[in-house]
Amino acid sequence: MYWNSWSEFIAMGGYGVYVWGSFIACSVAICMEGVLLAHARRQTMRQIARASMLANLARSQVAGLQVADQHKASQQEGAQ
Amino acid sequence: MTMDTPKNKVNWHLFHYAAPSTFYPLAGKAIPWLMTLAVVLAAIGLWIGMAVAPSDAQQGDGYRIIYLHVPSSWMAMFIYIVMAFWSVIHLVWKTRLSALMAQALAPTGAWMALMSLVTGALWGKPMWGTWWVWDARLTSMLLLFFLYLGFIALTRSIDDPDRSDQAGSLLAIVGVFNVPVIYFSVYWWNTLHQGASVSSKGSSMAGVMLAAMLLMSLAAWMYSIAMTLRRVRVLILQREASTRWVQELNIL
Amino acid sequence: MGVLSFFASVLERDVLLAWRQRGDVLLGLMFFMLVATLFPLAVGPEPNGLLRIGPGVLWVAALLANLLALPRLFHGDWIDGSLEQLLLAPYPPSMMVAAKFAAHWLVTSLPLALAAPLLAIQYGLPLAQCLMLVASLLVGTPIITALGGIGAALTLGLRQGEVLLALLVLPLLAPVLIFGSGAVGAVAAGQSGMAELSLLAAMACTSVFFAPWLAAKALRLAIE
Amino acid sequence: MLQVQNLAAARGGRVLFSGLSFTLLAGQCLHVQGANGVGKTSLLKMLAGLSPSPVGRVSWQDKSYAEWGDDLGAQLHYLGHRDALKDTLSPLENLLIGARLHGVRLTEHTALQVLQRVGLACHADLPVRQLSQGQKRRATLARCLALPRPIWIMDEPWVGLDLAGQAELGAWIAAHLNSGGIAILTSHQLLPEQIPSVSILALHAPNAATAVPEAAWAC
Repeated sequence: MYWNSWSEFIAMGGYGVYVWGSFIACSVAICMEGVLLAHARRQTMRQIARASMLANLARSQVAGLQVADQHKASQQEGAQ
Repeated sequence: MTMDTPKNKVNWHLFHYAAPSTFYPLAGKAIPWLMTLAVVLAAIGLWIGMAVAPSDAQQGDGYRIIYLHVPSSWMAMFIYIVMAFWSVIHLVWKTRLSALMAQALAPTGAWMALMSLVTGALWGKPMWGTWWVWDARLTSMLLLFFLYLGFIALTRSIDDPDRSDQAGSLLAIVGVFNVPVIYFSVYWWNTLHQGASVSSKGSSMAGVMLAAMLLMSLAAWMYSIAMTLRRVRVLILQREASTRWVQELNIL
Repeated sequence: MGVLSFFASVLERDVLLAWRQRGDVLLGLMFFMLVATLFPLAVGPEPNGLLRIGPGVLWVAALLANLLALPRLFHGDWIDGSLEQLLLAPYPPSMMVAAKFAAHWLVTSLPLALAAPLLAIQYGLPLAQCLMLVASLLVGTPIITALGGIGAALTLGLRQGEVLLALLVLPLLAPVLIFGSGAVGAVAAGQSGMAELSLLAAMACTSVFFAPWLAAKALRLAIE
Repeated sequence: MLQVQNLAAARGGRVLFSGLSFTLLAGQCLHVQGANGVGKTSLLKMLAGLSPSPVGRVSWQDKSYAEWGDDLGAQLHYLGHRDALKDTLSPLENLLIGARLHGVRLTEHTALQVLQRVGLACHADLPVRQLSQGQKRRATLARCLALPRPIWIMDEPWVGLDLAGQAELGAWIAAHLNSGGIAILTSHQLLPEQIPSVSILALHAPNAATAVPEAAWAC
């Protein structure tokens, strides 16, 4: 262990500001990258959920029309 | 005249290789391992570099920023070359996943270049007295940073995925041939105006310092791979949003 | 009709089109002169100061003036659909692109290079530096047109394509600026300046050789 | 004889059409129909060789487009939505330059004759920007008449033409087909009757509701 006390370690031979400053800068950059990526992932997941929901909606709407047609057809037969 | 109306079933026989649906979970499994490896290597490297290694004869303890500055600079340059490698594969074999790898690498490369610039400036302040030093390495790193931003801006501003992939690949290839030219011209320009600036690498590195630096470089490498895989998974999800395997994935 | 006469007909077509809109060339020149006259206002008029920054300022102004004209390289043809006809011509598309680069260089970069001595006098550059400035511009601007042409093809039709073009191409053009102004600086320092000029010429040859093929590939993307 | 086998196209990751195969013999005309955005223009650009067709094979005279390479341009005329005319040049100059780019050196006399046939003789020296939409369309068609090419690919050629113009265009296409040429047209109206042997290709959008089965792609 090169340093013999914590305070000396923090002071880093007078260059503490710059050494720990660059550490803080790098950790901020790494965290920012992680946060931005997680945000992008969440947004994509939400997009996919909406896309599949809309697709189901379209499918059910089409299915709904067919059901309505059959219903109308059966009514006409009943009426004749 | 023989004619059959187009069917909906897609059998793109040309592309029946490992599809993203197999690559996606594979990458998912690898990421935790890579991240833990990066953290472990970084911890050991920093422990050796910060606590065990002696201070430098000329620069005192300020030199310890080297354990952050040099790995990030190496990674920034290395990532650009890997990006160009994936771009060549994309242009030659039209494999879409390789273009996505190039686009996933770019932000990590840009962050590495930014970290290199910031740590370089913080290192320059105690050594040369000013925040920004027109040192050859820092200046070429700044230009590399702009190259990364240009690549990201180009690929993000084109909506059509096929065009953005190919345009990005072309730019990466043009860029990679220009990076050495930029480095050479900046070095030449630097020596012309300021005379040979004392290069800190001249002082022979003590074995301990070198070990710490290599460990930190490996950690940076693992970290970059992990982040790239995470980002390529997001890009795959975006590109494949309309396919069934993605929607089923999402429902699980 | 051989490939070279195809090259000549595309070159002639573009020069004729540029001639019909002669105003654009003057616009480029005026922009160059304006930028060059702004610096003394900012830096102060004392002669030895201007003498020192002269080559660099004139080179930056010429670079920006060229950059300003680059988007028009393909935009005009892309808008009215004639770019598709050009790509459909039965000749290699890189030859067409090379002809368009040559026409663009003739119409934009050549006048700038020839007008540079006028501005050099503003900065009090001696004759030797003026000549080297023109020489370095003549040798350097093909690189700007070549690499910028690739950027123009890549950003064709994009929102804010011009700004993106500058972001893509300027880092790649840093060496051109360094060696261009370096050549004039070397002459100012009494050396011959041929070292920088030959490096510039080497870069010009390689970029002019490879750029048309790359730009043609990029154009094909923009057409789809 | 133009032969298309198993052609497929995707725009922005979305499949427009796939498994498209047809054959066109000399003198036949293909009328491509379909709603907007169903991929008609993409199909035409593929047939013109402007955009690549990675999946499927398109061959003309039993030579695939890849083998034709750049010479394919000498085999076809492509008329897109926009007339490929330079506004600052006159129809005469546009025609002469357009021909030279295709390797044909027209004399001014023959060019004026073609313009006369198209009905632009009196406007021959007027810059194109001063012409009406219909006249611009005629100036573009002049190039098709001036340079005989076996394949005509036209994207909604009748747009912007007056009644007389539409009839004339129908006659020109009929003449082209009768002389053994091939035409591939898109149009939202029915083709004029005088165009012989028209076959319909109806492109319909893949059912939007169904998720696209896994588009296999190379790793």
